[in-house]
Amino acid sequence: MNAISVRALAFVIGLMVLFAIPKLTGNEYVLALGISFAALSVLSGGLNLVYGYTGLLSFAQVGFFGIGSYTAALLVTEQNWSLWSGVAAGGALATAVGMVIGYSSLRLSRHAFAIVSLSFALLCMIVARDWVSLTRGAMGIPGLPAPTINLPGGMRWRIAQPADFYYLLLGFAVFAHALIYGVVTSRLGRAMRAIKLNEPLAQSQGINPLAYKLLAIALSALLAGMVGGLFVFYLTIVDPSIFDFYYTETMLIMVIIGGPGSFWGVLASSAVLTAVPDLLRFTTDLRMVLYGVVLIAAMLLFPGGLGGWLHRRRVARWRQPRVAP
Amino acid sequence: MFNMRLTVAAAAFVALAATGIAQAQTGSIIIGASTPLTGGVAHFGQHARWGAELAVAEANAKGGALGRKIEIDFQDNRCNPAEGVKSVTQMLSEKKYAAIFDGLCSSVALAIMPLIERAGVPFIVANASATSIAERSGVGGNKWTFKVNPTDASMLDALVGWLDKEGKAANIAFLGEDTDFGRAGSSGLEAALKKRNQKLVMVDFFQKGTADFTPVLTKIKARKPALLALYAIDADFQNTIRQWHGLGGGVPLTGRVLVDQVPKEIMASGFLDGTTSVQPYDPSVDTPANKTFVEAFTKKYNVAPMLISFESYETINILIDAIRRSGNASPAAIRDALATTKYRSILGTELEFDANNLVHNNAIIFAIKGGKVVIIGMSKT
Amino acid sequence: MTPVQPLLEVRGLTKRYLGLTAVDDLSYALETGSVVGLIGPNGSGKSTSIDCMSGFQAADRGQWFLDGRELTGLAPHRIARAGLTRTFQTVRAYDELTLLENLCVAAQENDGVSWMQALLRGKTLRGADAAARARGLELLATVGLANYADAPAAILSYGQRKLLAIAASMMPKPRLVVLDEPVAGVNQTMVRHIEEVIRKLNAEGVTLLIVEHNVDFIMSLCSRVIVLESGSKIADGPPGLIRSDPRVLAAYLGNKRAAELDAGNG
Amino acid sequence: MRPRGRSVDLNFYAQLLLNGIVIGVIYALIAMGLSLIFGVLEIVNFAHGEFYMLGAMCAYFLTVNWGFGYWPAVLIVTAVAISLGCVLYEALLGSLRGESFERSILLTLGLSMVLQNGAVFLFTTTPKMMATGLSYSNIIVGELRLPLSRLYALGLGLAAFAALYLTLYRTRVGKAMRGVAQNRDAALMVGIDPRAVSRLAVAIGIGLSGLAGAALAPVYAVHPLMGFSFVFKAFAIIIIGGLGNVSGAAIAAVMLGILESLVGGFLPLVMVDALAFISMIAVLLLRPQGLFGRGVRV
Repeated sequence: MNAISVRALAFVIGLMVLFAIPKLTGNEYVLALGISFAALSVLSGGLNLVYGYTGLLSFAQVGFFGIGSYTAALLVTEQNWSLWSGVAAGGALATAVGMVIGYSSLRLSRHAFAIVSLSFALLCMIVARDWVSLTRGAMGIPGLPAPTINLPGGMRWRIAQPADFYYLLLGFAVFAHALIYGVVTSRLGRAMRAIKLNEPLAQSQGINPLAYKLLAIALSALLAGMVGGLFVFYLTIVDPSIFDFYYTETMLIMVIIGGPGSFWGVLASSAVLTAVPDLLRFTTDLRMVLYGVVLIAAMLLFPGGLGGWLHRRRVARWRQPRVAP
Repeated sequence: MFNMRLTVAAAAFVALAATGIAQAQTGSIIIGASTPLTGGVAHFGQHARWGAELAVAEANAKGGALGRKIEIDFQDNRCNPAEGVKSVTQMLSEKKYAAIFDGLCSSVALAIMPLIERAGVPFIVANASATSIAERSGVGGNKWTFKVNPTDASMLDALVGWLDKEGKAANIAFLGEDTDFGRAGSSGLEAALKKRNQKLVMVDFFQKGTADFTPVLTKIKARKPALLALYAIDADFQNTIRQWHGLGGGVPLTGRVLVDQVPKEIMASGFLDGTTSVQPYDPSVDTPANKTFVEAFTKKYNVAPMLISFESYETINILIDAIRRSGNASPAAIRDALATTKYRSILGTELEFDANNLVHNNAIIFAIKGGKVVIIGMSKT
Repeated sequence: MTPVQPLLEVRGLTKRYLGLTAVDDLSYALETGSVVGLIGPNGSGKSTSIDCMSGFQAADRGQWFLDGRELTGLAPHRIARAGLTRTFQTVRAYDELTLLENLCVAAQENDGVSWMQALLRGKTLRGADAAARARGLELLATVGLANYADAPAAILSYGQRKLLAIAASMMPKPRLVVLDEPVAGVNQTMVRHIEEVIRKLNAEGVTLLIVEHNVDFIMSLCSRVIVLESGSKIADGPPGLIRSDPRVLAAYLGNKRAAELDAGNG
Repeated sequence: MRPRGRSVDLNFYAQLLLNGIVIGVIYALIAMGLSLIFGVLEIVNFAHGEFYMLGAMCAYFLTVNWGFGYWPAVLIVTAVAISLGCVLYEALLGSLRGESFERSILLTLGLSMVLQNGAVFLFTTTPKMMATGLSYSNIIVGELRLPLSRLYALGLGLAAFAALYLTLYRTRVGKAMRGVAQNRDAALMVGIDPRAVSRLAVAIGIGLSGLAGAALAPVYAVHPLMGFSFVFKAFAIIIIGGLGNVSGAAIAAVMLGILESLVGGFLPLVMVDALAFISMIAVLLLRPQGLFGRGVRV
């Protein structure tokens, strides 16, 4: 009980510090890293839900991210929608697409899902580049305006400064992670883990794997789409590089290092890996080589990720006293 | 737990920023540069870096600027606006940079523009080709952005003007990469042709990194256009040109053909005779300043300069010239000095920024005749 | 006299693989509260028939009903929710979850808590969870694993895993439980223990269908035995009759399994 | 868009068909190895394209820097790639077992990142051109044209397919390979060492990839990113052909090559790029086992 309240206190203080950063430092780079962390951690958190908890390897996250970005950017600039409705529409479209991909491929197998999700991400890039009348093609949509949000009480918040975007994205990230946390610690998350650990057993116990898999995909698509919609207004431009395979690699690394199926681990690794590439900018050339090495090492040495390692330790602890006389 | 780490990181950056400010008063004058050093266009980022570093080295050999040494720091942006914004934000927050250079990709440059405007640091673009950069600069709104390379539209207008004079502006097909480069090429060409009551007879785009072009080239060959406007660079250019040769082509090329990179066997065979091309630069331009540049570049990097390296070299020279005239190397003073630039290009013309902070250097129109590249004219863009 | 509706009724179940008929027109019915054995030589279609019945394989023909409700063609999870649960020949458990969690998962789809209620964690959920925990602990006590309630399932021995699987199959209070080889490969002490557990569960009103190779185990436990050969039912009756059924003897002798039938499975 | 005149029309179609066959055989060279590795090990090799790239790089340096001829270079590169395949199996893939589909993807994705970015670091992204006489010689029959280098690649592709076919059907080790692919446990029982067979499958798969790289070095520009775009298409091909079905993959590859060429002759090029993925998704939805089924593997 005590340990829990200490943890809760640390969590609240940490959150307060995060929200106080714009007041503590005017350094825009710290804010830029914070924004980057907020966006990437939502992506990796969603991937963790799909891969870490439910066991489905997905390359589609970046596609949802981009679909949300484009939808929000187009609706806000061309249809004069408000930021919230544009972002909500982006999230909704990403979710709908995610459901279609998930439903059609998961009826076959999780392997089919992995391959289809990869093709989907590649097709997104092609569509963004070449459906010029819709997406404006390779030039992207530059000069996205600073959005204004109506706050309760008739106030209007014009989001123009990096600090505003920092609050906005961090706020959204807190919401997104709270939602993910809520799911993974509930019986829904337990069912997802059950499906990952032993799908036929779960089926024999009345669990519908397809429903839970679709739930995980839909949730990750919704959050990725929405965070994409918010993120591009900070960048002021959306172009096909929003579908860069590099994002997928980064997300995967975050989940693998943090430990698939470990909520706090992935959150922590997202934070570290957002900052590390920037602290190590001098290794630019070899950064991706290093990422690759990490992936290989993780797969060879920690096949089950952090969760697998913790599990092995737990098993060892339980066995110990029974070995001793 | 991650909160703690971020706080530590934040503290570290505040400290870093503080030392940055201290340095700015006395030490070198530092230019910040963001360019793709990894990813699909890293090859160009590398040339951009080489051109810029050569210019800086030459300036330093002549005593730097205002009695201070000049430095240039490069950061990677993968040709991705998100990375571009992050890298430039970092440089801006350190407050030690006198100016920001390039971005290389149009989308990255466009994403950088609001940042440098807010920070009040001049941003000088050497390579990004999108027309919207200049449209949004100077009287277009962003007083801190300057663009040195000509827009595609103006160059293509010069090329089509010349083709029209020769009676060759009809029946042109277009093949280009589906990037801002290729898209700007097709729209620029369409616009220039429209002025002369012509239009492109077929337009096709390919994904960067496509290896096999034989299907589309066969189609173009069968369509028998008078000219094929080609907007391909890097490996794509090498693949198209060799496959066009393999298919027996039969149609001369035009557009932004990289005449300096055509394999010499193909060039010598006369296969490309009748080709015209417009480029802001070619290593073969016969001015003493260019000869010196090509020699110095080749000596330093073991490879001949290309368009990108030239544009970076010239842009940094323009920037250094402005720093020298600024008096105190403060960003604002450099911006004002840039606005009054009168710089003699190594191609011979004198350059000034127009109301949109855009330079109008001469474009070079080439032709291939008898297996050799000849410059048939320089045209104001 | 009104006919008593059987708990499970199977009619004409048929399953073919590449021209080979694994289950051929199998029909039988089970009465509520009974413990019935399903035996037969290797490849006689025992496992295939229950895989079809529980939805893990698609049957080519046939219908089956639980308490009058047709289950034919339903997905496994729907069959489980309808009240037919099963264990697997290759024992399955969620290794990374604790024993209690293993059991709670097994009950969660049957307690009427919606996804929204699960997320909002209201009273309904707390009530359902408490009930599941109580039943889980009770079942763990029944099978003799109460000491390990909070241990990960990975630490269990092979026999203990079979017990956990049996307990898990009982969690949602099913109408019928199908045990697929509950004692294959476990030692004699454990066989006796499992037998006791099954008796105890049956005494609490659970109907069981047990597929086994261990004929002695079946003979001592079941009130009725169904024998399959090459996918067809060749005998059906109390153990005493089955032991002396000539067709059964022939089937086992023909497959050189008479020893199994006669002698104990030491 | 259609050219006029019957003879022109015929020539046009014939040229498209010829191009398509060559492209298809090139795809097949890469896809067959990928399919073989999947069939025997159930591993999706994300790094497959990188071995193709390394093969091309290696061939480039052998011919341009060290003065080897085309054919010796092809032989050397193939031999090197085969040994590299053995090393790859022993060092990395051998440790994957059972339900490791996702792990195999992540592991080989990591390998692909290392090889691709390592190649960028070592060789820069500057495209390299193998400029021997071979690159510019053409075979011309009437209006039809086929570059000699493509003819060689076509020949090497067909030879590789024939060799693979003979290996799988006429040799003990090939039969063992098919046995393992069909049923690992049963293969173990009849005394086949699945490790040795798996190692050989990886060696042959990577060897084919290296061979493809060497064969195509005079056809395409050689650069570090050349394998990356190819491998996704190869995934699509092996799924269309039926996962693990080597001749299915070869047939699907040639079909896709021809289809792409014909489509490219009439529709925008973008459609060509999307074609492989769209057909793959269509095949997955309509006939999940692939066009040629999964059960019977070459």
